[in-house]
Amino acid sequence: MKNNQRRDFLKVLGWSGASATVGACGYTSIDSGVETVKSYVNPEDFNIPGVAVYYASTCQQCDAFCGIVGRVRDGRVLKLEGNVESGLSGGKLCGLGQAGVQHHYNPDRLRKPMLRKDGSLQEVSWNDAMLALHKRSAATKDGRFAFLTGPVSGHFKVLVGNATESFGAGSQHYVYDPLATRINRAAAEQVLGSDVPRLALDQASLIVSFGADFLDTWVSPVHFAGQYARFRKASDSRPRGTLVQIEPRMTLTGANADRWVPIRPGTEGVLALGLANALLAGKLPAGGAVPPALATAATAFDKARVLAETGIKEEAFDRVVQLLRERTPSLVLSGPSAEGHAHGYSNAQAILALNWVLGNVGKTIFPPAKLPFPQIAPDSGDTASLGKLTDAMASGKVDAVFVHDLNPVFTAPSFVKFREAFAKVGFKAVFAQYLDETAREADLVLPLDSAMEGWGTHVAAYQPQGVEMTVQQPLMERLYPDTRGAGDILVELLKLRRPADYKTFGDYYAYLRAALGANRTAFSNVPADEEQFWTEALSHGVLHVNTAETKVAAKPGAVELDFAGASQAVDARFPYALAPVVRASLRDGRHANLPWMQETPDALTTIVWDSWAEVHPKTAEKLGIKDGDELEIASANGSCKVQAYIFPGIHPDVIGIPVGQGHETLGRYADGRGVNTFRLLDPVFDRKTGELALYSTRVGVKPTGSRRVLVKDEGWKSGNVKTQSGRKLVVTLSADKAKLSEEV
Amino acid sequence: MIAKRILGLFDDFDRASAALRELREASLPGLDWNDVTIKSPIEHPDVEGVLGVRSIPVRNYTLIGALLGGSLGFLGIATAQGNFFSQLKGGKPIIPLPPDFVLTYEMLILGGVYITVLGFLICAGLPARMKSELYNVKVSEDQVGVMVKSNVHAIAEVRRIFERHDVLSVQEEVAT
Amino acid sequence: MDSTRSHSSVTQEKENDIREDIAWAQINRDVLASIERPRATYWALFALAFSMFVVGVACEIYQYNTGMGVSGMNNPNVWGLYIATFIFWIGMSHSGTLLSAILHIIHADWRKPIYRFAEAMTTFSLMTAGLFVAVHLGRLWEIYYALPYPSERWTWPNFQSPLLWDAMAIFTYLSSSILFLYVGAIPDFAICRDNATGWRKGFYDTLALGWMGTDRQWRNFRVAYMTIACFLIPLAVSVHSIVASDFAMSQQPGWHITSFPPYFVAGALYSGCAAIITLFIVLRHTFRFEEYMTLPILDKTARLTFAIAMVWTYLNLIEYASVWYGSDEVAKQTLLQRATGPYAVYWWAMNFLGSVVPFTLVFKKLRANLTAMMIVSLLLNLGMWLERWMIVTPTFGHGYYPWTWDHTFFPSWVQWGIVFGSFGWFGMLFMLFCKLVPSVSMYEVKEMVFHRKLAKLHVREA
Amino acid sequence: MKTRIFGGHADRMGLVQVPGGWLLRLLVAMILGLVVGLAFAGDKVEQPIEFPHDIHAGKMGINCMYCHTYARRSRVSGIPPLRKCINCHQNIESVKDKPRIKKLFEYWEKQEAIPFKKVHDLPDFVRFSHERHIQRFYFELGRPVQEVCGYCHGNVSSMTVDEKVEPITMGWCISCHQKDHPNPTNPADLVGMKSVYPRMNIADAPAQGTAANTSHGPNDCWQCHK
Amino acid sequence: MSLEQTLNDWTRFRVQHPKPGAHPDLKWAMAIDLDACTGCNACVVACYAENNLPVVGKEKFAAGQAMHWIRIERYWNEADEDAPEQGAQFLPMMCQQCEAAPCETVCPAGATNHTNDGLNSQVYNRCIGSRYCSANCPYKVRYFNWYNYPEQEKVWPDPLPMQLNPDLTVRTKGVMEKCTFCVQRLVDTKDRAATEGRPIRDGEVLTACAQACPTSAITFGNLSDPYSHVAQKWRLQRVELDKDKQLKDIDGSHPGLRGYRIFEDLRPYPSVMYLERVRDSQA
Repeated sequence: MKNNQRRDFLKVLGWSGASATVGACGYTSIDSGVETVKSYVNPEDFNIPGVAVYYASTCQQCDAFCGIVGRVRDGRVLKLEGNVESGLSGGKLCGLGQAGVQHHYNPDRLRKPMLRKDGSLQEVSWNDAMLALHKRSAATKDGRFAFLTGPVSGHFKVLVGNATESFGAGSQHYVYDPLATRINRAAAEQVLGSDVPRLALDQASLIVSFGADFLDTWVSPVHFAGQYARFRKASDSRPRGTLVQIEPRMTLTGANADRWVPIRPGTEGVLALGLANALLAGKLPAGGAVPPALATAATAFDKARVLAETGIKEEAFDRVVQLLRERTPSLVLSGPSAEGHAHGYSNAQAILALNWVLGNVGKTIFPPAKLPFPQIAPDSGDTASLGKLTDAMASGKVDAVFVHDLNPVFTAPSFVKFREAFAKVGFKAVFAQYLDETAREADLVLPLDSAMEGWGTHVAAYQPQGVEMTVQQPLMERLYPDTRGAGDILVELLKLRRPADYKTFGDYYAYLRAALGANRTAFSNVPADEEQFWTEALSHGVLHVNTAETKVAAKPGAVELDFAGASQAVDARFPYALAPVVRASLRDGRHANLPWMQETPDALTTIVWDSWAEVHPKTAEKLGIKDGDELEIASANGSCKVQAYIFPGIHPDVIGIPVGQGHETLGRYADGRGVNTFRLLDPVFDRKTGELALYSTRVGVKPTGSRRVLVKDEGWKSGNVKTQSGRKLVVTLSADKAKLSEEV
Repeated sequence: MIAKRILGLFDDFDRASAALRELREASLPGLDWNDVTIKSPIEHPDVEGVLGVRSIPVRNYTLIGALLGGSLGFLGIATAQGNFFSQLKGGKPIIPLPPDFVLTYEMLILGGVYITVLGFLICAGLPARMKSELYNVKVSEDQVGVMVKSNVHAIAEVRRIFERHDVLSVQEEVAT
Repeated sequence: MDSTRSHSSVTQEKENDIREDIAWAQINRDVLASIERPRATYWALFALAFSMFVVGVACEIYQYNTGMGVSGMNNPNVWGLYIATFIFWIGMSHSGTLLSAILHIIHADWRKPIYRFAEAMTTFSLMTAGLFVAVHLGRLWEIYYALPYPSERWTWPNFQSPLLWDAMAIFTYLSSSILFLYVGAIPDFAICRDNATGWRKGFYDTLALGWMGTDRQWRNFRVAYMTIACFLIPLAVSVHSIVASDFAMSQQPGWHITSFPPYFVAGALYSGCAAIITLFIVLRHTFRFEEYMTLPILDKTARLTFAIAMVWTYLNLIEYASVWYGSDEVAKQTLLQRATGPYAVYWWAMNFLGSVVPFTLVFKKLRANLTAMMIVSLLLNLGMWLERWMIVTPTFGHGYYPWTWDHTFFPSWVQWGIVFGSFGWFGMLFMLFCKLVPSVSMYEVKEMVFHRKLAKLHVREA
Repeated sequence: MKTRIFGGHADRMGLVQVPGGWLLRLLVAMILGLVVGLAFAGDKVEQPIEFPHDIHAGKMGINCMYCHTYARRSRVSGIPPLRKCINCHQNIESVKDKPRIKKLFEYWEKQEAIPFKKVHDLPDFVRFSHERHIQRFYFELGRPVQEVCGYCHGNVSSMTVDEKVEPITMGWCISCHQKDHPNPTNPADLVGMKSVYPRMNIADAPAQGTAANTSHGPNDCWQCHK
Repeated sequence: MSLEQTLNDWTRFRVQHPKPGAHPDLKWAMAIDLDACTGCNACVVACYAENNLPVVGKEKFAAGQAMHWIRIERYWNEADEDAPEQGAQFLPMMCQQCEAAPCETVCPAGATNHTNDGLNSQVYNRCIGSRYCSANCPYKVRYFNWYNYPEQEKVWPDPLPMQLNPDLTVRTKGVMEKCTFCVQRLVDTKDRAATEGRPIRDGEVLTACAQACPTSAITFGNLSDPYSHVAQKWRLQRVELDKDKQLKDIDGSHPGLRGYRIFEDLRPYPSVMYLERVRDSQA
């Protein structure tokens, strides 16, 4: 195939001399004629043995889709770096992104297609697998087909769409993201006029974030981190930005805040209205406007009530009000911990509305550029879709389902009963890299290429400027002959189902190249010549879509507040609120099989290779818990045993447990480690969007009596808070003393 | 004239030294005083008084050995450091004096001890071939031996003197 | 001299270190007997030592193949029992020199019956200490990188490293003590030669180098022996102060202390003397040396031990005091950590055994009681071993850098096994030695008896 | 071999001056002898194709870098890509039917690289850059290419299959790195050298690039140890 | 082994560090802005990826045998028992590449030395594993290979070894290792500069951690190049390599200065300058 011919230089070169021999410390023979040296038969001239080449591609560890470059040496991709041309990564890359190579080289990857024969999955040839996929899915009656994917965009989304509709009207493409920020989008749409507004953190002199962990896990962390760095630097025009974080459990962003305010979970909206109330009392900052219905709603929330309900200190409240008044422009963000409640939508609105009151819209908040091609526009998914699909399957409305690169059996809360519903489906095809919990349930498992092997185009939901489409290209030849890109699979399937439209395309690469080439005029400053355009697209890895700049919404959208049950009575059996902590390293658990991700200590607890329950020192004292004690944490829907970690950065009424661990079957590094927090979740849904309310699960805690050492980098003995004990290690300077604007 | 050796064994040092004193006064012709030897299980307490002062050259070896060890040690080490493709360590000089002095000190002792032992062997005439001389195991037990080497007449006289100081046993042999 | 004609009628006002009327031939007989037919205890002890040694070897093989990790050390705690025990054994070696050299040049003749085995102890504990250097290395098979010799790499070891000074000092010390031991034994080898039969004859014949006890030999012997003794004393001191500088020259709080060298030397003499008492009692029984290793001598040794114990106690307290009084907060914290942290138990035990237990030596009754002395001496040694451990380990657990605190570690069974085995190794060598070399110096006991008698005579004549 | 080492570098090793130097010298000689012996063990290497260096480099006088094209651009000199051999040999009818050439074309048919055996193999903890040595001595000093390559590879133009003629030991490398080599005349090259040959950290050693017109090789452990 | 040479070069051999102008052309150094560092661990992963660090697994990590060359330390204020209102304090700690490194003098084999470009080199193959360097390192940033990770512990099951960086060795059991400032990158860059006949450009080479850091908290470069970013930072903070007391410490007359080096009073003269973390006291 032309494609393979062209990329011959990605072949692994048996250059034993230049490759790191494992254990090569003084123990390699230096005798002549022992090692073999080979050279390419027909080398590309830019490809020199012993010299690394960098290829641009796209990171797919999360749906921020940062542009990356891969360091390729002698045909092996060695390391990933940020692509300086990508406005999203800005040449930087987070730890998770770097670990992408470990998905590629993972020893537990699927290497052959597997088909369920008499009850058990057995390896089959790729042809049989494709045949099975076609035949079995073709058997579905019209409209009784479902395609479940994670967040999708770009040309793959188009293929998924076409594949789905090729199964007749009514067939559904469900987009599911266990940690979706759907509520936030809805609220933003309603209040700010766009679901994913463009944020200018570096323009703000004050950021008040209600649990938005933009440094670690929220929306586009690497990009925001870059902005944050500028936000912290002072310029002549702007003082050093101040960050206030209000949340029940300290996130990494909270750990970097100038002021961290622990708040009773769910009462963020109350606080927001209280702030609005206090602000409206005085004179508003320049450009301040009051959304309809906010003023009236706010009046009910006087300081006393707010303090009573939120449980924050009066001093903190006054400080925040004062800061909001003085420091402009500011930026108020709403995050998952504020939104994960039955009234989360209202919380988010109340919080975001503050931006109007403070006149931030147009100063630190801008509408995003609109992508002219809806068919490739990102679909970020939600959690409600999982519910819908489950119902459909349970009620037998689905004959065949494809699951792409998702693990719903693992991420679905126990009350959803996904596994059972999934079992009801006649034909279940799973496109996966690992034989994970979901793949094990499937009838057909198709092994996917790694992100370093496949082709693709991606459009991130959050766009810093304009709209950039990042191109994904192979950094290395396939490790295993029997893996395919999801795109290739769909193209092949569509060739069988829709020969008329697809017979021209050899594979996904051909399709992609044709599609992009045909629309190359849609991108700004690219060469006219098709071949040249393609070469440049690959070498830069980023394409900028021509867009029309959109206007700032003139006036605020109305807020629809509904705090019913915001402060419901506490069930005595479950006195504590559960905070499912999202770790940047594991996300929803799909990365749990990356050794690097397991071994890098959690930023705040420094715990490795495990799950833990964060308990506030006071609470611990009350319950007589010591560091490392095993706790039984029980919600109405499930329970788990996990060790306690005494953690000051959490509200005394909250127990934090990280998500992502507790896999039954994913790989050697993940299996049987820690607990699956999703299992505990209560069936609480946001009233407006129907999204699963992640932060409104109530739990009870009781020590089981057994105690094991928690493995953490800060030293397993130190149960209590670790300080610098008088050493001059991290020195803190007061902002008013620092002369940051003079620094380089 | 044939030279002979005679060894008389006495019960204790008093008798032995008495015999020697008389032997000395007798100053027999042809008897070189240096050919008179005492063989004892322990060192004779006042051997000088009896035999007169004889030289102990070991000390010179000690001096030479110590000096040699010290100087060679320092030079060797400094040279090695200077030529260890000069790598700076901890900001200290390539040839740091304190450590080198410590090592020099050790080398000095090393040289001193070794050469002293060497000197001892040389001066004490060890290792020696025992066949060449008269010896009696009693010497290593509790008797004191006096050995004289001289011509036959003198030996006869010596024998008489020995017997006068009730010698326990006497051995004679022809000196080769 | 036959006892009948010796002045046996002398009334003994106080108990003597040794019977002065003992016949010289008798001395020969008794000591030679020890070589030929010791009690059965000897074989029991030897078997025990050997089996202990085997355990140690097994552990080392395991560690060698698997990596140092099996020792249970970790990244702040990179040194463990190996180094601690290394210091311990170096320490043991010093008392030998004390008895054989120091007491020799000040003519304290009561040393004569017991210095030989003490000197042997020096040699063998040095050999044991040397083992620990090897056991401790992560890449034992590359140990030649640390030896100064011209190689095809054109590189040299780093002479700035205290470890290298150690190597040099210990090598000097070991070889010198061996020579000292050998030279001192030549006259006795001659005795053995004169009495031995069979293969022993040839063996001792070679060792004796044809010694005939001529006045010339004796004269040079005296001077050479004295000279080496004089060399040995500064050498011994330097060796342990260099071992001390392994620590004192480093940056670690709790190590970077000026008083370390004397402190170490005192500790060394202390543990050594205690060990001598132990071996004294063992040998006395095993080889029927009641005649020579007499209670009065034990009494003297015990008193010496007590004195040194007090010196050590003083220096130990001085060390605490200087840290406490000084303004180095970090060192202070380290000290506190020792007294209160995870190692508190061992630390307090160390202080108790090292400074309180020796007071039992004050009582004459106890000093005369072999069982009591045995127990006490063992306790003292345990104390001194703990001291070494307390010097090495807690500092790592609580150094300058707080982040690496709390990675406290407890030695794994492998470490214990090797430490255990080292005692076997020592015991084995020592027992072997006593079987081949007269562990009581015959000629010097004769000298002792002779001179004491002379002294008595002079007294009477005067 | 030994004589060459001592003869060549006695000035640096200067064993002569040391008191008792003859002893050291003997020792070094013995050890070197041993190592050299080892280095030569299994010398003649069995290659899939008996490539005749003597013809190419010797008779034809082809520049080494024509085939070993990576040497000046990469740390590894590289086996020439098969295409390179074919480029010439498809036009050389005279030798077409020689068994070696037949073999060569067989590989070409299969589009598969020739599995040559490594002759000069360094331990994997050593980082040797062909590029730097070629640049320094061929391009900057303008020494003849066969001489420059010959420093380490010996006179290849006289061998058929390449053989190892130097003991590639650390001491041997140092013996050359310690020497004073003339500096390049082009000022730009001198500027560039500063980065690789920073002035020796033991004060201002005269022989470090800038000062005098000669310079040592780099003396950092990390220049060669990786 | 030339006595003559030794005597000739005596003065050179007696020179001490640190001294001004010891590195006239090249001196690698860092500046780490603790106000920008968010403790996100990107640098740690980057280091694992670049330097072939073994993943030791839970049990060995529990034993304190982790192998991360760079670690993010997290401290709380003494007052934070209740609620850490000013957040946590993060500190990226790696080998400080001291000018007068305590580890260098004590190594018996001479496996760790000071290089011409101001690094503290660790020659794995020369190391015999006495671990004295680690014992003497005040920062405790040296990591020992307690096991044979590559071969016996099998920490790189196939095909993971294909990811290993060929530019540096995979260390085996019994050797000490530590942060090298990604020396393999530095050497390559030096070679390129030499070949192209030009000095090294600022920003031409970065350590893996500096390159990854999303907030660019880590600045890396040539301190001897007055125009390099890192040199400017040091100059601006009045931090001088060869001083053990900086202007900032001498008197309170320069409140704005943020630059400091850890454990300066021990006089190792580190090559890493930290910039104080800033917090808004009004918040």
